[in-house]
Amino acid sequence: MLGKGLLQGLAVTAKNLVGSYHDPARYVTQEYPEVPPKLPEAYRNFPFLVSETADDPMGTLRCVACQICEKECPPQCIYIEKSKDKKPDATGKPQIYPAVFAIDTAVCMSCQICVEVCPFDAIKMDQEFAIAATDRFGGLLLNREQLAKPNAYYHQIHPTEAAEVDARLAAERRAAEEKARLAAAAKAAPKAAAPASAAMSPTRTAPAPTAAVPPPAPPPSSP
Amino acid sequence: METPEALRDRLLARFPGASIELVPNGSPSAQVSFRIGPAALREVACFLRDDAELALDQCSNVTGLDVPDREVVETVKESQPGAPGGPPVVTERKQTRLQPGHLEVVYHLYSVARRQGPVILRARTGNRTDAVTLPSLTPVWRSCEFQEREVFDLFGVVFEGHPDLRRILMWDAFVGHPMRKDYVEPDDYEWEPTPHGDVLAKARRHYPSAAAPGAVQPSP
Amino acid sequence: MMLPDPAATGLARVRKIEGDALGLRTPAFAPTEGAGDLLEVSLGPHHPSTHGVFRMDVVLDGERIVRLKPVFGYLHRNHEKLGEATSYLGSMPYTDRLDYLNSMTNNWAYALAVEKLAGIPVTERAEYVRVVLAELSRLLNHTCLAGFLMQDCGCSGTPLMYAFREREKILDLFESLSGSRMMCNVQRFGGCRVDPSAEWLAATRRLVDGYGAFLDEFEALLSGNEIVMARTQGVGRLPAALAVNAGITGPMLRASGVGHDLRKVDGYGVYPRFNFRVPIGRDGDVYDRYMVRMLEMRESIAILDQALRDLPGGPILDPKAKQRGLRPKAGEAYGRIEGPKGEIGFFLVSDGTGNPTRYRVRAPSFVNLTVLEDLCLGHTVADAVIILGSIDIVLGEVDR
Amino acid sequence: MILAVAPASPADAWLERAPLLLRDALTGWLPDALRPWVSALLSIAVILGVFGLLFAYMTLAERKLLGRMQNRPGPNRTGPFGLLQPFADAIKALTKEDIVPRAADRVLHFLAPVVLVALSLLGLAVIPFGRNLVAVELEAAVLYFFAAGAATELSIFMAGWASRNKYSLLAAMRALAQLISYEVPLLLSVVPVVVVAGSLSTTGIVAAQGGWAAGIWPHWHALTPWGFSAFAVFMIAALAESNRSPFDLPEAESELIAGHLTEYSGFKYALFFMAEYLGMAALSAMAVTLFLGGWQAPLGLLEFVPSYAWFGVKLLLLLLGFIWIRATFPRLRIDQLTRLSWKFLVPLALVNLLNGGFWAATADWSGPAAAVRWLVSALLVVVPFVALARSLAAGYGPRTYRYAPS
Amino acid sequence: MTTLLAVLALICLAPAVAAVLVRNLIHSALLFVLAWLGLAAFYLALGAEFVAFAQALVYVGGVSMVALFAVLLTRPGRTDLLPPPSAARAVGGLAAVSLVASMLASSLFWSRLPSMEPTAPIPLRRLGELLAGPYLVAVLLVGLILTVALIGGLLLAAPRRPAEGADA
Repeated sequence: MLGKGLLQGLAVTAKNLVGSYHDPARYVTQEYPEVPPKLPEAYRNFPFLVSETADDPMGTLRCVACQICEKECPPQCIYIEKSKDKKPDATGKPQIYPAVFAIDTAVCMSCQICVEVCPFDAIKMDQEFAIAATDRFGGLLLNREQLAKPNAYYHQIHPTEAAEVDARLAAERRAAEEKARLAAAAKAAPKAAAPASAAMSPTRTAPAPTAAVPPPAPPPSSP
Repeated sequence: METPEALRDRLLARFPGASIELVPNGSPSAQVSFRIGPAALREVACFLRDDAELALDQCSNVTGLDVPDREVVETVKESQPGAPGGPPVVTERKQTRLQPGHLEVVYHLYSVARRQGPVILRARTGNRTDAVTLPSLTPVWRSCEFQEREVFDLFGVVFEGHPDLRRILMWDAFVGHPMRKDYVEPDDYEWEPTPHGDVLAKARRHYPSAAAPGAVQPSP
Repeated sequence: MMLPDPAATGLARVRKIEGDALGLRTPAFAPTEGAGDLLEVSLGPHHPSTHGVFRMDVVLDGERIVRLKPVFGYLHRNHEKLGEATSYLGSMPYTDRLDYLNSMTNNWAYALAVEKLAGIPVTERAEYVRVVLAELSRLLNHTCLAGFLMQDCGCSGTPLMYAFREREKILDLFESLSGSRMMCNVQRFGGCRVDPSAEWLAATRRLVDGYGAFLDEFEALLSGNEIVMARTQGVGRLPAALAVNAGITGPMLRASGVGHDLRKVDGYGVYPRFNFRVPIGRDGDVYDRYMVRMLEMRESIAILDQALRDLPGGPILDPKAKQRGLRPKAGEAYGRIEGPKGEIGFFLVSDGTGNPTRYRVRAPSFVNLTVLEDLCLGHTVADAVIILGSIDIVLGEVDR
Repeated sequence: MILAVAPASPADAWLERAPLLLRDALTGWLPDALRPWVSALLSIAVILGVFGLLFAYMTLAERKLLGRMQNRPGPNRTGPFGLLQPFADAIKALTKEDIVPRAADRVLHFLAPVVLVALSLLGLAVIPFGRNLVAVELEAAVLYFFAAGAATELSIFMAGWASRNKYSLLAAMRALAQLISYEVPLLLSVVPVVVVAGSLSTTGIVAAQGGWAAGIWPHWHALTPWGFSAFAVFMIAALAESNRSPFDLPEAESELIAGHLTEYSGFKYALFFMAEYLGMAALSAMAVTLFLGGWQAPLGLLEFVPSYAWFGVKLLLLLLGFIWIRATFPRLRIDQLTRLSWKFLVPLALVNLLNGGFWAATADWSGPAAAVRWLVSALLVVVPFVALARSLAAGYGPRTYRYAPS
Repeated sequence: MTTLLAVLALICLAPAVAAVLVRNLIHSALLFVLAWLGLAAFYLALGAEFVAFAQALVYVGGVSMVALFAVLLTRPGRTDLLPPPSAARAVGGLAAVSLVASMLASSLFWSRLPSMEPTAPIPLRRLGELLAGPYLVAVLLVGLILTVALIGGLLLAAPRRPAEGADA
């Protein structure tokens, strides 16, 4: 009978009208500024550089300016310049650090390829999305100081992921020390056999010149 | 579906005059293709579409390829007469030869009726400058209409017999074919000067303001 | 209730294409003698119902369309040249931007092509996760299409809002898995970048269970509606022979009665392990395309049920599979999957270096537009808008 | 519920006579010569005030209800629950620049919205809002209402022509085709009411609908078979006359452009908008008067509620119906729209004319004869409806789909 | 009463004269509408409500549309109509004046002018019975003429585009 479909349609809109007053499934608007959005843990926006401690961010940057992320970044929006000198990193081994590390957030599309290819877990994805700048060129180009955020912040936004990364880094550090100690012990053993007349007294963790800790094999993909 | 070799022999038997050859494919996908001389391209295509056993009624994909001129370094063995009565002296000389490039169009054909494919056809143009016409397959499969226009627009292959050969993605007044390997981007092309690397250098030339104090100065 | 069949109105214009053996050109419509002045109108590029930057140059004879030239390229970013300048891994996030409604299926098509090119095996769990993500993306796409199509028919937003309410649930799932709602960048060569957790799978299970009810309500609102039937039945009829010959793929081809679905034809991934049906239409008009997509969504729900039920354990990605410095041997490969809009394929030619020498995207929306003029001739402007809506194009994919 | 001793008759309940007492209080101290003029001005002021506010809050109600039907809140930022939204819109309309195209015919361009608003207000003069609350008591009130309504096409033509823009003239032609096509069923559906009520004056028609059969079934015209069919045709035609949902062709985005209103902006556009809503309210008010028993109460017991309250409730219910329909239905194409009028509504209204005549002729049948009378009248409605519906919807219908052999 | 009628006469005459003089055809068509409204006001002044509203409904609603459509569809698009040569204008003016004079003369001298006072308005029901009774034949005749005119119009419009079929 002509009109049956029309009445059915009216019934559906009526059901939704009534439903919107009592059934939360039929009233889905979240009024953004008042109601903050609940972001899933995996949410990612622009990257940030991880520094071990909050008080000295530039000193404890994990990044060693290996420029893998600069090469792999699809839109080429990362710009790194190596430092001339070296500074000891978390494990005490002198590493190069980035003198200039700039990400042009006007070009970056937050695809997290840089996080994926970084062998040192030095760059992670942030969750802060309300970013505004007044100037298109300088304003959106975040330099090293603006990008660095402490590991504690990383734990705050990506708890499970941060925990895994820290566990792995701790394990590597332990392995590195274990190897360093073994190397030191192996070097110290022949001297013990020879008369102990050597002047040099083994320092606590002398930099092992010979068995340099092989740079950790780049783990292909960390979640 | 019959093996590529059997199909090539059938085609050669069917079209004695045409030049039909198999092009091997190094990747594990082993999708072998047939390079067909432009002269017989449309007849072969019609045959492939109407043949009962093949029934390739869908041309799924038309792709343009640009193979630029290549410097080929060859070692040429020359034999000069050696000392009298002695063996000739063989000298090897490296000689660079310029292999002329060409434009190529690849057709991926499938059969919807018999659920088989792909059979891949390739056609080469004479060279990359003046002899760039190929017969259009739009009269055989209408799916080639837009895709051939795109190959014309981005590569510059002129399809003879196409009902409406115009640029499809670029605006009509656009000069040049962007997908060619030797395409040079116009310098003053309006773009977003990101202040680093060569882009910064280009920015300095065109947008002095971009090098304003605010932008990061690469350290000396 | 409808205009008499356009061909029978004596308005005939045959657009001659020489050498057309099959004569597949449907008779277009010539302006009748003494047709008065023809009105040249261009709909778009920012016309409210052209789904993005797309223009149609239309010549009207009174109410009837006698010529329609689609014009696009406004969103052309030369995606394929970018592909040549970027590494294989680097192109993956760019494929999200092709058909920006279905980044999951775009990624899968690209990953499949690279796996075919380099011969990379895919882990068992990843195959199932890919099917789950692809079918979720198909649900999302068809729901959006139904919303947009009804918006073009003139409903003032109601079906669109219901469609977007359901789409939000799926996007939340994608966001909690991959980190971004639409630009997921999840697939990798040989598997997926992230492994769905137990509560994610439970949330997906809840969504799938509730989706049938939404479809029933949506169909109650629209499918039986006499005005919808009057506006869409018999409009933009696509004959099966022309559909196949014009390379039309996806729901548009199936609505014309051709049961061609790559999930059955190619049997890629683990689709042969699921039993699902492929709905086909009879007339190939706008109503058939709408109904085929609604039925396809119900089939997707069936597939999701089975995939979630027997999702195996095991690694999501083989750690030794090379992603960053992938250098496939010289050669070429064409990989294709059944995307929500049709056959989306990637043709990659590699010369052994880290970047492909040719990176070609076969976009379904681009090829499906070939017959837009044939469908619209003889109809009114209001019909042309609906026919364009039923083809389901996304300009990111059309212009690349 | 303590009810003061029921007044002798509902007519002289205090609340019932309140408006009249107010009027007498205001005009009592004037010399007799001036009194009719001032009371006329007073009733004009009341009508303008009430229907002006009704228009304002109709726009808000439309956006809130549309929102709620689409699972979203609708405007709720301006004032509590968005109650100040209409005034915000008014200020926006006033401050927006009013662009008049250079080639436009300035006089007609300005005149069109003014004429449209004036005409849609004129119709309200003869509507009986309460027991004896009618602005102008006319013997041929119904004819007056439709005479005022008929001229709206003129202003749409002026708007389309004065904009000097090919597309807006084309769109004005389509709008005129729609209005003229739906003018005929609108008028035809009113004739049976006049035949049965025996008078053209609105107060007469409302009086004819007084009383309740067996205390509970009011004598409203809409509750009789022929009356229900006439009411349905009237409402569909009213939808089309005020360019509302399934027929809002002129402003359809899928059309060429925004119809004949393309060249209007600022306050003139708001005037057109206001005219549309006032037209809708006027047609609904007339529908309430003709079919839903004007200010008659639905039940005898409910007579204590003042009559103008009943009129208001019925009017609001009809207007909410308009919004409900707008939220649900897509739009008809121009040829389907005119075909619906000429091949479905007009024949139905003509048959209904016969039905009304039969109903009036057999007014004195009682007992079993009344049942026969109802049956015949019902048949006279259902049979043509089914026949016409079948011919209208030939070739359409739900389809069954098969699956590809895997 | 007579002053009211004089004012109404002016309301009728002014737009009519303006309609003749104004250059833009559309404006003149719209001015005609004003003249018809003036006529309706006349009937109202004389107490014949039904006739006034009928006049307003039929003329302002329907006939004005016909006039405007006619002006639009037939005009060859030239808005600047050349004023006819002065000789033709003189003859035209003379003819118009003589016609008006003869009509006025006949009505003033030969037939007895009805008294200016409005007679008691006929109740509507009585009017209806009159129309359905003695004047039924006249009403049916008028209906017939209108239908014939309608069908004639359709036939004239139809052949031009037979192929259009059931176009709107």
